Amino acid sequence: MMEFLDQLLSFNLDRETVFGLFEQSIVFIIGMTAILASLGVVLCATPIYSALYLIGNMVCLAMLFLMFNAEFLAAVQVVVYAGAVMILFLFIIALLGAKKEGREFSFQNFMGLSFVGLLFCELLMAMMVGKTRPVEGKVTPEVIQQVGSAKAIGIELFSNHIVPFELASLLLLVAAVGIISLAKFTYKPMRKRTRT
Amino acid sequence: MYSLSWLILFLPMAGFLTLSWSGKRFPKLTGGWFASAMVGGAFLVTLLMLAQLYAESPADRLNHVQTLYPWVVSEGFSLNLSILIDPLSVFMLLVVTGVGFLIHVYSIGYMHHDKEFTRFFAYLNLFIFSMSLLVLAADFFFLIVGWALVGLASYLLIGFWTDRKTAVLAARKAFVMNVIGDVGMVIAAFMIFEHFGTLNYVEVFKAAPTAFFPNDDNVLLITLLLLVGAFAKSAQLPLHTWLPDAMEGPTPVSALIHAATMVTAGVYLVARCNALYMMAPFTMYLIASVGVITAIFAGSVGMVQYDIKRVIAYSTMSQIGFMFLAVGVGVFSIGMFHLMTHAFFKALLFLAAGSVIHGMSDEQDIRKMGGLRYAMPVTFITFLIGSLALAGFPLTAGFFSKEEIVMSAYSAQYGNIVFWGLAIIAVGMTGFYTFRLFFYTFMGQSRTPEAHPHESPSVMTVPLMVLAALSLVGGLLGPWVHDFLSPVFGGATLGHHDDTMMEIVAVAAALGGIITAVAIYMTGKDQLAFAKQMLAPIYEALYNKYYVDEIYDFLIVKPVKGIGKFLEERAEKQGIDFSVDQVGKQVREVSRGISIWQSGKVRIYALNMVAGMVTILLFVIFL
Amino acid sequence: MGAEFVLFVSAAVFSIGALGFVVRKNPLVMFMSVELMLNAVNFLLVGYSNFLNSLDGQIFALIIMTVAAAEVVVGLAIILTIFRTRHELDADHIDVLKG
Amino acid sequence: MNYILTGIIFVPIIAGIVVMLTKVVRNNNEKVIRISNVASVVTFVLSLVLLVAFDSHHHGMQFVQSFEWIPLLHINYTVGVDGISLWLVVLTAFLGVLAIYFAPIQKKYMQYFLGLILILEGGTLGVFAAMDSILFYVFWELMLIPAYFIIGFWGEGNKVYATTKFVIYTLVGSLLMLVGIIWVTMVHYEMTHVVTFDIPTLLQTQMPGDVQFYMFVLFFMAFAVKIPIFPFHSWLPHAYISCPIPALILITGAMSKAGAYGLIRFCLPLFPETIANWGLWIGSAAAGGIVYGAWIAVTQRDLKALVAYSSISHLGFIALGIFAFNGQGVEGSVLQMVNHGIIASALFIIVGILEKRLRTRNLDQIRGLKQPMPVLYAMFMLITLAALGLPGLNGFVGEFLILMGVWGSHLLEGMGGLFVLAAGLAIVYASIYMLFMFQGVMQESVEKKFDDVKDLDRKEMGLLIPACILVVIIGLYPKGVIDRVSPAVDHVIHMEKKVKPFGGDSGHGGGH
Repeated sequence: MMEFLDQLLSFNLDRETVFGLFEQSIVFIIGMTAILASLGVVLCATPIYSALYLIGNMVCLAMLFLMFNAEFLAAVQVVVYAGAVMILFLFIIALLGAKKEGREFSFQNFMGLSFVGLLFCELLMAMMVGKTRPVEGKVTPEVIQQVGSAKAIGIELFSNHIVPFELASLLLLVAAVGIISLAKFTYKPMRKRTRT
Repeated sequence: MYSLSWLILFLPMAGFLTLSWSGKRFPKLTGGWFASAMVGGAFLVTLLMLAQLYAESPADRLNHVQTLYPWVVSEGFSLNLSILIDPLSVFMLLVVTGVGFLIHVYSIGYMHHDKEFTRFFAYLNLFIFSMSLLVLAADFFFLIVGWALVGLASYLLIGFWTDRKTAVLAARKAFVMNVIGDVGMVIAAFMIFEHFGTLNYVEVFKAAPTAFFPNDDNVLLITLLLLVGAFAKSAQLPLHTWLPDAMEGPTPVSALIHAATMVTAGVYLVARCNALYMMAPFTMYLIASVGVITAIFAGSVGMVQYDIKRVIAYSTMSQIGFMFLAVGVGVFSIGMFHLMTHAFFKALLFLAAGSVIHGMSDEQDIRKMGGLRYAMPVTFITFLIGSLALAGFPLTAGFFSKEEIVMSAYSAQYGNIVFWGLAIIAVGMTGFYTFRLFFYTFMGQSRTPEAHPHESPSVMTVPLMVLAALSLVGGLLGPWVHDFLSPVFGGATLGHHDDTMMEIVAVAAALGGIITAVAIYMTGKDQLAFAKQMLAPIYEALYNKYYVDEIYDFLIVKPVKGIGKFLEERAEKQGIDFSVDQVGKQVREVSRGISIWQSGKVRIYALNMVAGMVTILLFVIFL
Repeated sequence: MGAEFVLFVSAAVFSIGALGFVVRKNPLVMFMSVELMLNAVNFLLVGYSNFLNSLDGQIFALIIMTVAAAEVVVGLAIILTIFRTRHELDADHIDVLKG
Repeated sequence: MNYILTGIIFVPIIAGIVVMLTKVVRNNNEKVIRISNVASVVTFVLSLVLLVAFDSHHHGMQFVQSFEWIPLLHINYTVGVDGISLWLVVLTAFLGVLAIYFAPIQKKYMQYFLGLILILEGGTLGVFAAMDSILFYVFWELMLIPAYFIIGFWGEGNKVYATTKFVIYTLVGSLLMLVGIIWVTMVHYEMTHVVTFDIPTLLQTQMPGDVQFYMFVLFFMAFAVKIPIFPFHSWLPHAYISCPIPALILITGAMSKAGAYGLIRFCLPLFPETIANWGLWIGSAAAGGIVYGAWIAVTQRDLKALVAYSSISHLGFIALGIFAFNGQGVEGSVLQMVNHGIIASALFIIVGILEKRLRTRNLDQIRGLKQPMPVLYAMFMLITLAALGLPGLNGFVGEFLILMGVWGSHLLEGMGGLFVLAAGLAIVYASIYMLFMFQGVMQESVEKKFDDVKDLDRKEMGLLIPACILVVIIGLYPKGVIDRVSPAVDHVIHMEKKVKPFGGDSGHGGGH
């Protein structure tokens, strides 16, 4: 962390690093944008804005994926998340008629803020713990560049990770069945519930 | 022949079992005769034992132990149910079964109208069995067993008329008092076992003179604890209050248990344990003191009571006091001699009183009697003989035994002039109350003209006559008793009373009592009223038995109940129960506080998760 | 720009997502916050996959995306059902878990 | 012969399950009652076979049967009896017959009631027969479950409170005991590197001195609550007053003995040093409980409460005898367990009969039942006399041996006399309250409304006569009982410690 700030402030940039200064500043800007967008998600009172900010955040992350040699994932991120999932969100918002949420400062919010602040600090401090057991793989960026991101992932996925992949497909099937049953059959309360 | 001794136990027991299991099927009187036959059989077996003892030389008469069966064997402790035949036990058994037999016969007449006739005889047989066990026991354990069983029989018979509330209460009182004594004896048995490693009489008494030195703490404690049992059973101060109340039972019971046999068990115990008591002179003094004080105490109370049976009951206490005086000063055989003569004349008096009550249709208040000498001549004569014997009129049985006690009180090993003086006073009192009773009951004119007293049937009068004869001539057995019992009381010596002056004083005291009674009750009511007026406070105290019952009620019964209530309310409900409940309640309160977390709101759960994450990360980072 | 930056960004986004889940009452926004958190983790996986020269991270991210998609679909259906029965949307009012 | 103990334990349990699963049509309970009766009688007959075949000169376990249960943890199903548990097994089987015989008091849900009583009996038998500590624990808890439901469903008065208190109290104790059981095994493992839960093996382990006290407390709590020893008794009055009489016969007669049995089986041989240090205090608590229970019983007017408090007093005797820690005390305690089982259950049966007849248990409202009920009068008197410790009946033998042990106990040196005095006071009180009860109920003149109360019928006589006979027989010939107990008690008190900690003064102990 400190190293990073040093680099940032002193412009004493090492040419031998993987990224050039230009690339680095792009990464930095996009990363900051992602953070800002996520803040927007949380802070906007109207769900529709939150959704839009979330799309922004996802696009930023997709771009960062590109910068980290994960072109396939970037594409998937845009298509699945920013495309499918967020559209679903927007549909629901449209369907339910999103109301603006009143701002209030409750004990819950205060506790949330402080705990999350603590969490954030701890996450940052967790960087100093260091690697537990570093896995140095053979798939360097160069290899990926050679083969192509999608193909590399495909080879990996269908060789070493075939079982999780199949399970994921099963999961999607279950989800499909689930939403059909949820949407198709109306919910009848077992007994009258009282709110306290 | 000694091997037949188990019959003495078996016959009454068989009678008890037969009568209690199949009592309903017996024709009424048959049950009574059956029970009497059982006791008579036991008496005959005892006579056999007596003959057997006489066949041996005096030194060989001791320690014939018959083992029946092993009772318990524990670590370092074993007990056999065994029987000890020696002169003392045979002598005591003769009294028990002999007098017991007569009273059984008498009861057939007395209890004739009772609808639970057989049950009564079952209990009487149980009593004879228990008393025989007490007497025959060869170790302290079975002594205690018999001791408690006679208490049970006494309880059952006092409370025989179960629908009378007073009888029920009196029975309970007697039982509880005797349990106190039992506990004392049990503890004494523990101490004996601790010191001798056995409870067997023979071994204990053999070892006693060497195991202790005189007035050793241990031997004092043992003898005193045994004494608690003896005093409770023999109604000596301060455990005497049950005996007068015990007169609620049928009169034969009073005669058998509360005059002739059971209440003298304390004397028997001290005599039996003479080897121990000779090692504890302090206890001997205590026994003698308590005995003579009880004699005066009971005699003074007896002087003013109006219930015919209670007067005799107090005289019983008083006479047992004399016996304790005798054994206390160290002349055991004289104590046993008085025990025997007392059994004769006191059983006689009670039975005669029973005859009076029977004839007066269950009237016991002597103020409502009078002039019975015409209606009940046999009873009158026998009662007179009994009274003379009790008062110690010269040449009756009571004269010999009591005279010897009074003389020994001065001259025996532990005797002194104070005991003698107090005994003289008690003797005077005896004469007085005996003849007061006699005059009230038989002399003068009838005070309740509507009553129609009648003489009792011969089944009742024959035992009276037998006992009367024994009361007259029983005193002549004195030397025989000393000879016969001397092997048992080897260590104890008789006093030599050659002081004629003292003898004369003693006789004069007895006669003086009688004459005073004559003077007050025969010559007119003026002196009586005057005397009552003059001595009003004393009279009140005597009439209320020195308020001992009230004092006990205040000192013991009320606090016990109060503490019981206190324990139940405070310690149990508000103490232990409350604190235990509070533990549960507090846990519930704390849980209720914690259960706020469980609000069902997702955001709070999420917050908890975040908090958990924070905590886990803390560990990850810093550990 | 090294691993620290990746960590920083993902920690920030993750924390903001957590914050959003805790402080917002609208279940839809809470869902979006969950998505934020998932995305932050995805980013970390992808970034480290790059630094460690291994494709495992990307595979993992891919699976996570699948799960997230399924989860969003089911979750939104549930929200819809809740709205149909209760005619309102407020996470604080949905407290039947209390029992 | 090997299967006899297993049979004794599982006949009632299986029968209980069968009975509970039986379909009862329109409250026609004859079938379940027949099954239950047969099961309990079979159990009792088997236990009599056990009694006859028992070798009274042998101190160790007999009729041992063992097979693996959870091999992974070296937990075995092992059962066996020695002289101590033999009598308790017979007693429990006997009381089981009485309880089942007395049980049909209501029509509805009869099958569950009977089934639970049978399971309770089986669990108690299991406790007495178990030779594996985990098995012991399982049966220990198995006892609790039926008791909970019986008091909770069929009880009277404040039954939920009573049963909850009872269960929580005993559960706390027994969970602590579980910790103790595991701890003992761990200590044994550390010394020998053998994992075993076999009780005879574990008992030969010398527990290290520094932790012995804590281990003792863990075990002691479970047993002290179950007996109960004085300050832990407060569940007893509530549970006893609420409990229906048939189950109460088993609970008071057999279950409370499980605590005392546990003390003899575990605490005495495992922790002799701790008992040497702390026995005086426990003895004081037991002696205090004797007086306390008796003193409260004196003021009770409810018959069931009176018997309940008198039970506290009598159970205090048992505990006191155990902590005398010598032959007479412990043997007296075992004998007194049997005696109390017989006497207390008989008293409760009598109370149950009276309640059924008169619809009240209040001593102030009952008078003079002698005239309408002469047979009950005789039996009640005998039981009363036994309960107040009349010599010649069984109560006295046990109390005498216990007090003799206490008097001569080295452990209670100095205080033994005081304890005996306290016990003597309680005996005097026992005579007071038992006579209060007996005379109050049976004597004096009868009240009009009870004039035509029926005397005992054949069935009720069948319940009481065995108890009466046993009271007399044990009183007259206790040697028969003591002879079988004696070698086992001797063995327990002078347990050889073959397994000692490393570095202990004996070099050859334990398998290294």
